[in-house]
Amino acid sequence: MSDHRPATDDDLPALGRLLTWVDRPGSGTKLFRALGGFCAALLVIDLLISKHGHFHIEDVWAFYGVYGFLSFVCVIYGAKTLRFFAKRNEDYYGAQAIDREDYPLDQTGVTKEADDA
Amino acid sequence: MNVIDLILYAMAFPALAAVTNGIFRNSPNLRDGITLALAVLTFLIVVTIYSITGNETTEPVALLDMLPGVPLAFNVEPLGLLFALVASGLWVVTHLYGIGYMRGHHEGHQARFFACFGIAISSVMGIAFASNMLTLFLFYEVLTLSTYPLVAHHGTPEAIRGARIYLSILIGTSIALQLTAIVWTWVLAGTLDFRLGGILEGHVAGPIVAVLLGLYAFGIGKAALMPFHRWLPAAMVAPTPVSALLHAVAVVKAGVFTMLKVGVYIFGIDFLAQTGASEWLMWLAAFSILAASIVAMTKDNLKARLAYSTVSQLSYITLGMALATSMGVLGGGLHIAMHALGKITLFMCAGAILVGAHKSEISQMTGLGRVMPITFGAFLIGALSIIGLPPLGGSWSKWLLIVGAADAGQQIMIAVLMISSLLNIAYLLPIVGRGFFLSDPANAGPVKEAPFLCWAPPAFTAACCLAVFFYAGDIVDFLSPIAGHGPETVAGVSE
Amino acid sequence: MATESVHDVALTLHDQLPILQLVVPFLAAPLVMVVGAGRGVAWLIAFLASLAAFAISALLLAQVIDGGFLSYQIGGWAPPLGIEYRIDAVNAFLLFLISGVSTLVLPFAYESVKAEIAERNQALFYTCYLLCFAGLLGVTITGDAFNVFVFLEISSLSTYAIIAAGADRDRRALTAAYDYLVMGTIGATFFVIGLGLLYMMTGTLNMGDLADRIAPQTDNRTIQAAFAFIVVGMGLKIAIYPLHLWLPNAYTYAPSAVTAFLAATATKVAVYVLLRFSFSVFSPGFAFENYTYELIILPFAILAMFAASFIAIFQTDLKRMLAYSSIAQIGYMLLGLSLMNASGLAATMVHLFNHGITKAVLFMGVGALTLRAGSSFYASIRGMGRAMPLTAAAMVVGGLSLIGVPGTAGFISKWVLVQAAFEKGWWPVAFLIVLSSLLAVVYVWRFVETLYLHEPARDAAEAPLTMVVPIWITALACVWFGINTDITMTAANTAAETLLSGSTGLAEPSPWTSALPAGEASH
Amino acid sequence: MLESIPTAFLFFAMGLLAMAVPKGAARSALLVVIPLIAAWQVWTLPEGNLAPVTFFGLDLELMRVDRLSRVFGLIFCLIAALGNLYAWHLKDTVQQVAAPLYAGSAIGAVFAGDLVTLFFYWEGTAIASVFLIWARRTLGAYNTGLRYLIIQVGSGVILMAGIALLYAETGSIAFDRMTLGSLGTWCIFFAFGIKCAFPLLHNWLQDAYPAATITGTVVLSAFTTKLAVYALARGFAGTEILIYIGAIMTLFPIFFAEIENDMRRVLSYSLNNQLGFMVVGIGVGSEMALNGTAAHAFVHILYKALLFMSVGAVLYRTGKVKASELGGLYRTMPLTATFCLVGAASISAFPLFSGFIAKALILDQAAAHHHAIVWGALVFASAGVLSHSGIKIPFFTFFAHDSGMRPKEAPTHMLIAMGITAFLCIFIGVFPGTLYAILPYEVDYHPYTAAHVVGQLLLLCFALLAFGVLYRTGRHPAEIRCINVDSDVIYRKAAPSVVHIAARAISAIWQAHAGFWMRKTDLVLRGLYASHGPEGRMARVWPTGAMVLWIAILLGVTLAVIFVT
Repeated sequence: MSDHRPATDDDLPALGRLLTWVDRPGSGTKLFRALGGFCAALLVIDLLISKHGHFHIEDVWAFYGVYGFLSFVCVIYGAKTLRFFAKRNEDYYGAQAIDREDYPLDQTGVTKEADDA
Repeated sequence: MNVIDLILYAMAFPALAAVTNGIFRNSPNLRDGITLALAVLTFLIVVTIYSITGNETTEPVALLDMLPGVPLAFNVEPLGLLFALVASGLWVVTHLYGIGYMRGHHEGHQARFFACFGIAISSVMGIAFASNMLTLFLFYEVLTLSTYPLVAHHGTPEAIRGARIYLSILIGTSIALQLTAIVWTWVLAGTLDFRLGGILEGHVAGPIVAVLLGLYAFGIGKAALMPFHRWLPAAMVAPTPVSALLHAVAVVKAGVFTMLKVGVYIFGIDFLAQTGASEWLMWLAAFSILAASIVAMTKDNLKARLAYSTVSQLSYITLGMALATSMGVLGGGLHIAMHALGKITLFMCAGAILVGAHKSEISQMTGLGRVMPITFGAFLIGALSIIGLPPLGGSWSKWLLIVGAADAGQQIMIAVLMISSLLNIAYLLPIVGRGFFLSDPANAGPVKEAPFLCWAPPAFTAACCLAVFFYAGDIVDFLSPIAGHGPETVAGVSE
Repeated sequence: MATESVHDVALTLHDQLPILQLVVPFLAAPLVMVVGAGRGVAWLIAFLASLAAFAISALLLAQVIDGGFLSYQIGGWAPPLGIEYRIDAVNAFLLFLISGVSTLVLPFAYESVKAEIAERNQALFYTCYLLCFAGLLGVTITGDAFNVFVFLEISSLSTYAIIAAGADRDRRALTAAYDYLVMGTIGATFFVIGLGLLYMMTGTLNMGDLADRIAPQTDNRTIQAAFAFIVVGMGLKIAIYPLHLWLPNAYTYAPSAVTAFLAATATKVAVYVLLRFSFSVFSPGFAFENYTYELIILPFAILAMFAASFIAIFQTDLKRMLAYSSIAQIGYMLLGLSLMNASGLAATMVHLFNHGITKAVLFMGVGALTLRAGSSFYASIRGMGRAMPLTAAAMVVGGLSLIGVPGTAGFISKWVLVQAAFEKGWWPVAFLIVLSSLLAVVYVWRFVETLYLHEPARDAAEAPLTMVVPIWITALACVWFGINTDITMTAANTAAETLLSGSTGLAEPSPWTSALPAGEASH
Repeated sequence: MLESIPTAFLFFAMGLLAMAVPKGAARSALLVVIPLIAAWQVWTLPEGNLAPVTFFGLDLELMRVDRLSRVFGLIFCLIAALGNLYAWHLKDTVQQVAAPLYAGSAIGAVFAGDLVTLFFYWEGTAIASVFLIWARRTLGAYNTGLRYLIIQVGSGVILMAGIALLYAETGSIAFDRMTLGSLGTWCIFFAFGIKCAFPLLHNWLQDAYPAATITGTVVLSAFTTKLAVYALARGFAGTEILIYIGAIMTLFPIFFAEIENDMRRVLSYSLNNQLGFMVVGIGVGSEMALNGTAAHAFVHILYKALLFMSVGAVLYRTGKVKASELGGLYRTMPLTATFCLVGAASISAFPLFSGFIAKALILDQAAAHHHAIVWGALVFASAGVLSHSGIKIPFFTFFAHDSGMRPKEAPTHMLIAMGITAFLCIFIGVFPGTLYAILPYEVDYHPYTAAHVVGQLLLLCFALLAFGVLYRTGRHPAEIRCINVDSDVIYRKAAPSVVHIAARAISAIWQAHAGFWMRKTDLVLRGLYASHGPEGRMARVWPTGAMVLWIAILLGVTLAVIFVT
């Protein structure tokens, strides 16, 4: 396996190093706030533009925002309900199903690296 | 040379092979060489007949009177010629394979084996070119008897038991039922000649037609219609070349060929369609198709599985006849050729696996595909053809049968054919899938095929399965007279 | 068509053929006795006599095969005063069979008799054999009812003797011969009682005359009783099912050559007599009207087909098995007879012949096996197919013919019989026929498997050529007559027509001929 | 010269060549170059029936080129090249032969002008593709492959039955617009529906695609279902029932995708959901709606492949594909992560990405034809897409909690393949005119109106916001090791049980029956042996007196019969 190398951030590729910003404490909150700000801006713009949707409701202010937010919440709670009914162990279909087996490592690049190391 | 002489040669050469095998029984190379030459010669003769007659139906030539008014007579008609071409062509291939197999597997009594083989082929030629039912029946029985020693070849208690079942069902049904049917036909119609459109119309009516058809259908035990199918799995104790040629091509095809002959030339499809006499047979064939497929799935022995698959596939042809439409009959006729090529491939592969890896059970063949890639590749192609998938020959016959069923308005038969295709997948492709894509330490190792003569013939027939996909139209044009229309109007025009 | 024979003394040898048919074997018999010192000579004389008889019978058959008859008056005395030999398709066909089988059996007998019969008895044996042969020919050829009885007794008495000849090998042959003697005598007595009753009522013994005189008085109780006696008496000689009890032992313990000869001929001759009396002496209508055949012969025939076959299946001795199979096959012949139509009679006739040659092959084969293996028990002939490939192969052919596989003589018989049943509309009977032939598959296949699919019980050489050649000639005949039926079916059909037309021309055609639906049927 | 060769044959030739060329760069290059040649061929072919063949008495059209088939043919060729580039490292003959045969069959089917040809290629896709699953060479994949094959061939035989029925009815095998009504057309519709993963017929997709090899899934994702979409568009455009079928298809997979642990299965559900949009477009059936379907198929093939490629690259480097085991991989695989994000943005239909300009056509048409509820469902589904494909895939694979794994960046050829695909996603998004130009019908639509852009951004950003809220409050469903039963429980659990029970019942009945008759037969045989055997009374040597008695009896009976009658 290739993981568990004592990797310092310096070993990472440049782009990876740049992206580690998101894992810094507080970055998440910053991102969330930025998103909030962007949303607010969008709401403002929504007020300003003229709309000619096929349905009247499309032209209501913030319709898409509300619809999107509620949809997402719906999806999450719907999925949670579904999980309540549909969830099974990974060996539900017995030993001869792919759910339980690992991907054969000899078909991946993993073993090759292990050999190199 | 005229046709009757050629027909006699086509029957005489295989019989001659029996003689030469007896004479040269102690010099294998000479013996097998002569047989091969005779096999090739037989095939060439049948080809010559084809080049002379095309798909014309020739006048029967009577040799002598078997019974007053019923001569021993022969003629050429498309269905029989197709059957003869397939059987004699595949004899060449199987003989080569047989040499490889019998030597590779160190079988005893090879001379006797090849001699009986010759007689069997000779009688197949007789069946193919018979111009009346009695002549056909004569050779039908000779075929049964000449293949009996082949089934009992090993002489073990198991082989004797299998051979006993083989003989008792084939002889039993043919004498008890088929003979009765033939005599009855003779009494009713006053002739036994094969005539397009049948000979019974006007001589018989009502439920008797169905009864008579039943006597024929069950009496032709070689067609392995349930419940008289048990002989076919029982015959699997025979050496594989026997299973390959005889139980994929010669014997079983003689059965369904006879079935088609009876349907087309004794009853006549129009007569069957009018009277609806074959309706029950259609349902029985459908049942046979599905039931045998399901049984096949439960068999772990490869040859047993193939045997049940054959039972199922033979009923396709019976079904084609029982549908009593031109398309059905054409589909049945075409399926004789297509199934022959596909199934012989499968059987030869089974034999190659036995010779090369000494495995007969499917569960032991896991991972063998990588050791025997050509064998398993050929098996895959054969299997796909049996299933009826493009671009292999089997897809056309299935297409015609389905169109035939649609013409007859039998939607349930379409469903049966569809389900059967899926069942075919379920019992044929796991062999390939396991062979190629799973591994078993017991079967690991470098590529090691069976001897050349064991794997080359199935590879060749597999290639033929592919080739006939592109020539199926020609075969159907060739067969078209039996469906009662000219060659140009065959598949393009619906009924 | 028929050669109407001249009433004057015949001038050419050709015209003397009917009497020569009998005289040759009859003269040869004492000759054998006289020169009996060297057995080779005895055999040779017997063989030549038989060969000559065969040639004569062939010539006779050729003359009548398409219909008509030959009439020969002994010493120029015209019937009904003199004894008449009357040859039509029916008996010419049978003469051909008897002399043919004899001619084939004799070469076979050469080695077989040497092995089975003490040397001092051999000349006597051939004498008796020839007497039996001549007797059978005589029964067949004669047109005089009492003459039939005389010849029957000649053949029977000599038969008892040649069966008893088996005692050199197995003492039980004596009991068997004794049983047969008792039974045969009862049968003959019944027959002669029947004749006596007829004579009482008609005052004649010539068959043609009998027919003429019986016709107007068929309601007469005495005549009816005569019919019953004759049927039962002959039934015993035929071995109709419950009257068959003498047959298995007689066939089993007799010397091989005798069994082969008798099985192929003796019962057939008895069937012939029954046919002749039922149709030519009594009119076809007589038997038809009083249901004897339908109610008595038919059920017993069917019973024989099954019961005897079952017994055959379970036998452990091949020879005895074949004996029971014969009883079953007689069932077929009687069945054809009881159908009372042209096809049925043709079936009986053709089966007489076909079964004759079939059984000849098989019993000769058994003889050859016995010669090499010591007995015909399955246990001792195991695996002999490898040691004696030629004999065994011929037996397989015979077996196939017994089953009635197409391409063999037996098939033709079965075909015509089933056809007859269908024509009569008795399809259940047709079905029973094919069903019972499945039983034949079982017992035939039992010995085929015994011969081939077991390790040989002993080392043995192939049978001598003098056996193999006749066996194979007969086997090939089985095949030939299965494929080419010019001779057999023509003869059988002519014979059937002849029989159905009543008393062979001397009398007016019977009114029944036209009344019977099958009377016109001829292909 | 290239004109006279049906495009499919190029691929078949490629498959055969691949067998001949030794493994390695030469073979891989071949597999990339020939699809590009084919793409060029498709691009330059004139419209019309280019390869008519009379075969088996049937008039077959092997190459019917028109605008609809061209756009599908083009994208199929393109994705074949990209998929093979992605699979450059492969040294597996099975996959390298199967993939071209599969792609060739799909392309052949697209250009099929008649139903029989369509059927042959239809079955071709089924057979060739199963090898991409079996090539994983595990027991699970083997079993899945068999199931997949049976369903796919099942679709094929139903199609064949439908064609036969239609042929018997009309005498024509032309592949043109059909009207549902007769049994034949329903069969054909149903056959298309199976491949198109209609609700309840869909589960083969989620069953099979995660079971395939890394590269196999990429190839699989492109062809089969889009072929079905093409077939529906060709045969059943404007069939109203499709609108509702499509709407349901867009909805239910969302929920499954959300809770599914296997990333490739998440993508399979997502694929199913995207198909729904296309099916709605077909159902609406207007020229613009069909344009939308074609465009959506085109872009969807690209971004779905891109997503499968990125997840596949992760699988290739880590051997893992389950959300519960992944996370934090952006550190060492930043490029893959970026490409994944591009794919996610495309599928979520962010402006400037390809999904935006295609999906809009369909939504617009659904609204224009006043299917209000359907339109609402589609908008809802658009937000739903974001939840799994837009967020779940990239977030839980590359970000979220750190799995601790530090795999190497994806191999170069994979990066190139992903890069090109990502570029196309953006390019089409930015220059929609290029795609609109090749659509089946004239396009008069401008996606980048202020209202549309803002509306879409509002929808997506507020959905994102909702995710932020729920995730930060711990209400987002956790990634846990589990599976979820779907309709596959019917054929993987229930059907086998029923069959098993039935088989046992039948076997028991059979045994009892056979046993009964065997005993009867045995009894009869024993009886026969007792009476007819060598020692039986029938075969025994009887004393002479008994025989005489029989004679007397028979004589008596005979006399009686004669006298009585």
